[in-house]
Amino acid sequence: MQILNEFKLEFLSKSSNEAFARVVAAAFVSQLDPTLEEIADIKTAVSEAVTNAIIHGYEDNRGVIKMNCKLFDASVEISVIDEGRGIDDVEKARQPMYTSKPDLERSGMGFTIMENFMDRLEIVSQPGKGTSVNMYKTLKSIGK
Amino acid sequence: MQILNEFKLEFLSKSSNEAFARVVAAAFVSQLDPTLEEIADIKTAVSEAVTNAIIHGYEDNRGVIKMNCKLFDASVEISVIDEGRGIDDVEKARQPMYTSKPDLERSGMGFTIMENFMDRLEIVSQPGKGTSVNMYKTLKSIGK
Amino acid sequence: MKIKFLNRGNTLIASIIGEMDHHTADYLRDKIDGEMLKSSTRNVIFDFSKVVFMDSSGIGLVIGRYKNISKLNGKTSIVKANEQIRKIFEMSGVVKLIPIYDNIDEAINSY
Amino acid sequence: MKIKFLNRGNTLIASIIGEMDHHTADYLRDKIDGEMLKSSTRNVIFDFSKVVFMDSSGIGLVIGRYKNISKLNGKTSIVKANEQIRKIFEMSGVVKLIPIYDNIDEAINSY
Ligand SMILES: Nc1ncnc2c1ncn2[C@@H]1O[C@H](COP(=O)(O)OP(=O)(O)O)[C@@H](O)[C@H]1O
Ligand SMILES: Nc1ncnc2c1ncn2[C@@H]1O[C@H](COP(=O)(O)OP(=O)(O)O)[C@@H](O)[C@H]1O
Repeated sequence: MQILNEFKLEFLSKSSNEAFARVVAAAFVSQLDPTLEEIADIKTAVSEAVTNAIIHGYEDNRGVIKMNCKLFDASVEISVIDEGRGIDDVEKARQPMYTSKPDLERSGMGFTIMENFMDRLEIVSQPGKGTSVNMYKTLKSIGK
Repeated sequence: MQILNEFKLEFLSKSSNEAFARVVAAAFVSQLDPTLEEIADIKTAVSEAVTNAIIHGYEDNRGVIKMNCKLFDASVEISVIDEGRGIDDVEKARQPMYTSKPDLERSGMGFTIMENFMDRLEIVSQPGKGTSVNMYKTLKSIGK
Repeated sequence: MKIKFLNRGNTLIASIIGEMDHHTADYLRDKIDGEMLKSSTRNVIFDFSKVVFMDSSGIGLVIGRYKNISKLNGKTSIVKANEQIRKIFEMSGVVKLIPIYDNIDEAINSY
Repeated sequence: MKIKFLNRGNTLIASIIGEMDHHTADYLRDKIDGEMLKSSTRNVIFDFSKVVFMDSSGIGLVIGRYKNISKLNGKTSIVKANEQIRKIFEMSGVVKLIPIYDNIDEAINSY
């Protein structure tokens, strides 16, 4: 598949950058002329991944989050990468309602939302090294 | 001066990314709660710098453009960097109405606009290596 | 991000304006919990008509308030959530605990 | 980015909708030059009321059309440009060649 366009972004793990990351992803993907629903799905998935990097990855310490995005003919790939604490048990982390931070009123639905709103979710994590979340979505609206 | 927030962005030298770069800069700077006029000035300056990298730096060949942005208490620093052909005579290039591409209906006003809309414009260029444009703006609206 | 409160009988209507995410959740939580303490409210209606974005941080916030309210035998409901936010509440099973209504009157009449 | 044309006498009114930058300039140039060829127009008014962004690529575009029109003794003017766009036209000296009016009638009456 040919890459039509691509960006690589690095930003600080500050909660004010959650909205920033959503806007960046949405502005870029809108080049493919997706539906409003597709844009909303992507914004939500990006928000979940970036929030996780801030809360769980860096546990509110200062770190750098990377977000990479590739546009194809009628699909988009987005990666959110941190070099934070990593995930011990990815299978457990993926389960709906599982959260390691119930005290922070986390719902444990982040990965479930990413999985439902995107077509594919891949999580690669190494405890002590960091986590990389790769999401892929076909835009059904394109070429119709 | 303490850096409050920061991003580093890399994207392809495609003209569709001119609007993208403007949105990214505006979304980030809006964290400081600037006026609409300040946001418009920054969007215009970013658009000029990114367009120059595409047209003059890479001369419509595929290349990578970097845009870095730092937020301070009440000011913002934005750099736009290409590894394109560079500028032989920066003094000449800065002059209002000078353009090396009149055939493309360029007005030669890009640098003049950057200079007027931002508080400081620094151009570092090496022929054959690339150009780095550094812009700085104090947000007068902040803290009032 | 802003929040406005309105009392109707023993029901507090919390109208959230803007984006609900991890960044804004702390502020909203403080405001809502503070208002609950002040007033003699039993029930809470979350008015979502002006919420333009919500992610799972919003689920956590709503469920957290629901738990507190339920302990005091109060009822919680959500009104006027847009399609995208409804999808999130449905996906997460929140709707099994907290009903979503089309408008405030419907929510109040159900109490 | 869109452009709409309207003829009033021997004046073509070109209403640009959206953002004017290097990315959209080629499209706009083709459309305007094509329309100039088709019609028996002498003068052109650029209606900027729906232009939400313009950078120096817009200056090049407007000056380019102005040069063509002037050769045929036609007049060019700009109407309803917002504050930011006015600032750009003033800074670049475009206003010395091409007047900016508040509305279309004013522009037409000046011809
Ligand atoms: N980037 C990350 N770094 C470390 N741990 C993570 C990361 N993302 C997710 N996790 C772990 O996976 C769990 C489930 O994540 P998620 O489904 O998003 O729910 P929540 O964020 O509500 O806890 C988190 O509670 C956390 O333990
Ligand atoms: N990134 C760049 N790489 C190479 N040359 C550049 C770059 N930016 C500007 N220049 C040179 O400086 C000149 C003036 O730039 P500018 O004031 O923006 O006007 P314009 O883009 O309309 O030509 C350009 O015509 C070009 O020769």
